[in-house]
Amino acid sequence: MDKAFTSIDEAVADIPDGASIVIGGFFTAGTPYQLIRALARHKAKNLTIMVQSFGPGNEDISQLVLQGQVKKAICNYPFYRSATRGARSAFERAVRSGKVEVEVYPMGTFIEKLRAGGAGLAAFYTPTGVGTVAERGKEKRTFNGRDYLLELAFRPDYALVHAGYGDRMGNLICRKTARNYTPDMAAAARITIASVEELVEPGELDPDKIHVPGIYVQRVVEVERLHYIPTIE
Amino acid sequence: MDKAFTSIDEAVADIPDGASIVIGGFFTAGTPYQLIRALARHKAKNLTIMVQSFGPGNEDISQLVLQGQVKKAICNYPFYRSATRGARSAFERAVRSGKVEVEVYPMGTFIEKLRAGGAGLAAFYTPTGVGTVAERGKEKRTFNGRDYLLELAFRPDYALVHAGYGDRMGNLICRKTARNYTPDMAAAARITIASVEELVEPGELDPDKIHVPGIYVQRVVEVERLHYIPTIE
Amino acid sequence: MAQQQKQQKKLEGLSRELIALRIANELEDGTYVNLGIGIPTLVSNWIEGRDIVLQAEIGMLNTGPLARESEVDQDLINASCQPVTELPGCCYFSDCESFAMIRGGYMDAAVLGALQVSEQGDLAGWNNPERGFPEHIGNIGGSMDLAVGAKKVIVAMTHVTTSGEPKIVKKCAYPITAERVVKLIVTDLAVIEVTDKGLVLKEVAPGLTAEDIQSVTEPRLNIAPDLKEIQL
Amino acid sequence: MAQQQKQQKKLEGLSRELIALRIANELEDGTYVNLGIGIPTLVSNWIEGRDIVLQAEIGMLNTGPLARESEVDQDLINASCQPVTELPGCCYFSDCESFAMIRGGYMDAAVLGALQVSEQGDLAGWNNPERGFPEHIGNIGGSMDLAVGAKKVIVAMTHVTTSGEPKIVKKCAYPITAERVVKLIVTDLAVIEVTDKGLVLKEVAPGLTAEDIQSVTEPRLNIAPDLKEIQL
Repeated sequence: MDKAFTSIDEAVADIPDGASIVIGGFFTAGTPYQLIRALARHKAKNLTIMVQSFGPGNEDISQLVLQGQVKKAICNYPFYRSATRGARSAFERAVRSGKVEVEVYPMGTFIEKLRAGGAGLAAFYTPTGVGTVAERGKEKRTFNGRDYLLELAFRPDYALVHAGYGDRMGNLICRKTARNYTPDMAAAARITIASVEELVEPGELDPDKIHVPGIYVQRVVEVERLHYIPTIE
Repeated sequence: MDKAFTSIDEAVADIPDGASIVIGGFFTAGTPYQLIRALARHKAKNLTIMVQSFGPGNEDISQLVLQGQVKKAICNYPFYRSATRGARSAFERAVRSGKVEVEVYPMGTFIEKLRAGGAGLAAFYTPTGVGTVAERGKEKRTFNGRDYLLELAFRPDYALVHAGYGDRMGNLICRKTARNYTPDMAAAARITIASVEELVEPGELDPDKIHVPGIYVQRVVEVERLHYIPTIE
Repeated sequence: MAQQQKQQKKLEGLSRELIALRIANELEDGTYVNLGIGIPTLVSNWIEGRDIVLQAEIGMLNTGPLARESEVDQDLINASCQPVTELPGCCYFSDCESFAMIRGGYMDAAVLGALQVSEQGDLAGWNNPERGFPEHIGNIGGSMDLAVGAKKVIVAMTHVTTSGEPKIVKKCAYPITAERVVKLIVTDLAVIEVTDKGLVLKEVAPGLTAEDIQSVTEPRLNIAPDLKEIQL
Repeated sequence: MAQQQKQQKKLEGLSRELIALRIANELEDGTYVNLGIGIPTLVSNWIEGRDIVLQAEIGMLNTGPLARESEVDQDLINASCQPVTELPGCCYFSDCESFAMIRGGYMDAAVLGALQVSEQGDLAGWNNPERGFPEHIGNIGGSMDLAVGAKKVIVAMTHVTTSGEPKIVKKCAYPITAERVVKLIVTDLAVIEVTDKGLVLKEVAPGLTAEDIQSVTEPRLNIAPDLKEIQL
C-alpha cells in the first residue's frame, strides 16, 4: 500500500463542494498549513470546516473565508482572544454578517464527538456543559445522581492533518504537543490526508511509537517544515 | 512524585475485601503475573475481577479462585477454548457450582466501558451485540436508522497492569502487543498498580513514546521479566 | 440420519487449507483484513507477498507470519494467542483503539469461523450451548465487534457438523454473534453468497453437484446461472 | 456609582503576580494542576522546584517554564499558545486523551480566570456578551471541561471590573462555564471560600477590612472567625 502523493494539489483534488472537513492543529503546533493553502487553491465551496479556531495560528484559513468557501464552522475557540484583533478578522466579520454559520463545543466534547465517530459509536453522555448554554437542544440524563448531556458522534468526509514523520503506508508520528487533534481527526474522517515533514519507507518508524495507525490515513504527502515563532500579537 | 514501591506485597497491601479490580494482559502479553500472585498472598476476599479471561495465560488467577477470593468475574473470553481443558479448570468448576458469578461483554464493549469510566463519560451507544443475548436488559436506541445498545461506564477501584518500562512518576511504555488493555485499565481505575521490567528515573523515557501517562499510575514496582512461550496446550 | 451420514461420507470436499486458499483469493489487494480463530487463521498462509494488511485485534496492524522458534516473543502474539512476527510498516496500539478501528468500519473484510449461518446472514459462532453454561455466558471475545464492524464478513467453516447436521440453516439455533452480517460462506463443499433474495450457490467442490450441496443445506439454495467448480 | 469609584480607588490590593503567589501557596505538593489563561498562567512562576505537575490541555504533563528564545519549538506550546519547555518525566498525549483525563477527575486542581463568580460557586468565564455574538457563540475552549472535571476549582481574578463593578455576584449575568464548581476565589483584595453555607471571607489584602471587601462584593460575606491578612 503506497499512499504517497507527490502533488499536494492532487491530494485534495477530489474534495467536492459541500464536503465536511476537519483540520488538525493547535496554533503553531500541528496545523497543516500547506494542505489548507491547497484547499484554498482548489476552491471547493459550501464547506463545513471543523477546526479548533479561526483565530491565531490559523491565519491561512482566512483565505477560505475570504473566498467564500466556508458555509459553516465548528470550533471550540473560534475567535481571537483580543476583541480588537478579532474585529479585524475576516472570519469574525463573516460571522457577524451571517455569511458563515458557527457552532461551538467545549474542547473535550469537540474532539470526543470525532473520537466516537471514528470508533463506530453513535453517541456518548458527558458531564461537560450541564447548566450552560451548551446544553441547548440536547438530551439531559441523570446517571448515579449526576447530570450528563447526550452528544452525537461526528464523521466528517475529510481530515487534513500534519505530522512530523510518516511512512508510505500512512503511519504517522507526531512531535510533542503537535499531536493534539491529529489521531482522532484521522480516525474520524472517511478520507484523511496527511502532510508530513519526513516521508520514509515502511519499517523505518518504531512500531511502538506510532501515534496514528496507517489504516486511518488514506493519502500522505511530504512537505517542507514551515517555521513559526509562537507569539500572539 | 516518586511512586516507586520496593515491595510488591506492600503495593497491594491496602486492597480491601469487596474491591473491584481490573487486570491487564492478553495471554502471555502484558499479564501482571507477579501482581496477581501478590494479590493471592494478600488474600482479600469478595473481589470483583475484570480480566479478559480466566483461561490460558492467566493460570495464576486460578489461585484466587481456589482460595475463594473471587465473587464475580467480568470477562470477554472467560473460558478455555477447549471444553476438555475447561472442564479441568478451577474457574469453570466455580462458575458451574455458582460460587463465582460471571458477566461477559464483547471485547470492544469490555474495554470501551473502562475507557468511558476513565474519561469521565457516563455511557455510550455501541452497535455491537444488537440482536444477540448481549442486548438483554439494555436500552436499545436507533440513531440514523441503525440500532445501538447503551453501555454504562465502569470505574474499578484498582487496576493491576504490567509494562516493559516505567519511570518513578508512573509513566509507562509497553512492548508490542503487550500494550493491549493496559492504558485504558490504568485510566479507569482509581488506584493503578503497575509492575515494570525496567524502572528508570524521570526523563529517561522518550516523552513522545509513553503509552500510559504517569497521572494514571499511582504505584509502580520493578519486577523480573518472567519468560513464557506462547503455546496453548 | 443413517441416510444423511451415508451422504456425508459421499461428499468429500476441500481441506481446511484449501478453504483458506479459496478465501485468500476472495480478498482484494489494498485491503485491511482481520482473521478469526480456526480455519480463518490459515488464510494468512496464502497471502504472503500480497498487498493485504492483517489486523490482530489485540492491537497490531501488518501482522506477519507465525514466529519460528528463534523469533518467538511473548509480547508479540495474535488474538489466537500464537506468536507472530512483524512486517515492515506494522504498528501497535491498544485493544481499545483496535476495537474503535473495528467498529469504525476500517476492516474491509473479516474472516470468521461459525457454528451456524442462517439464510438471512445471521452468524452464530461464539457460544456452543452444549458446553452447559447459561445462554448468555461464553467466549464472545472480539467476534461480535468484528461481525458488526467489518465491511464484508466471510465465514469459513465445514459445511456440516461432525455428526452430519447442516450448519447453514433457516434460523440459527445457537446464540447468534450478529444479525444479517454474513456476505459469503466458504465451506469444504461450496461457496455460497448471502443476498437480499436468499442464498446463492456460486461454486461447488470438484465432483459435486448443486443437488449434493442442497442435500446438506437446510434453506433452499438459488443456483447461480454461472455455477462452477470452486476456483483455487 | 461615584461613591463606588471612590471606594475602588481606596482599595489597593495585590498585583497579578501576588495573586498567583497566593494561589501557588494553596496548591499541595504531589498534585496535578491545570492553569488557565491569564493570571492563572503566572502561578507557574511560583512553583518551580515544587512537587507539582502541570498539565497543558493541548496534551502534555509536566510542562516546564516558558521557553527562552533559543529553546522555542513551535511544536511545544501550552494551551495559551506560549512556547514552553519539558521537565524530566514529562509526556505527550492527544487532546482527546487530555480531556479524558480532565473529565475523568485526574486534575487535583484547576486555576481559572473568571468574569463573574456567583455565591453558589457558578463560574462565568468563557463569554463576554459585550463582544456582540449570540449568547451561545464564544471561546469555550477547555474551560467547561476543566470546570466540571477538576477536583478543586480555584478562581484567580481581580475583585472588580475595570469600571468598578463587583465580579462576585448573587447570580451570574454572563453565560456560565459550569454550575456550583468554584471552591476558592483569590482576588487582588481577598481570599474567599465558597461553602454550602455561602461565601466565607478568609483573608484580606494588607490594610483592608472585611467591610472594605463587602463593599465591593454583591452577596453577603460570612466572616471567618480567624480572618487574617493574605498569607504570602
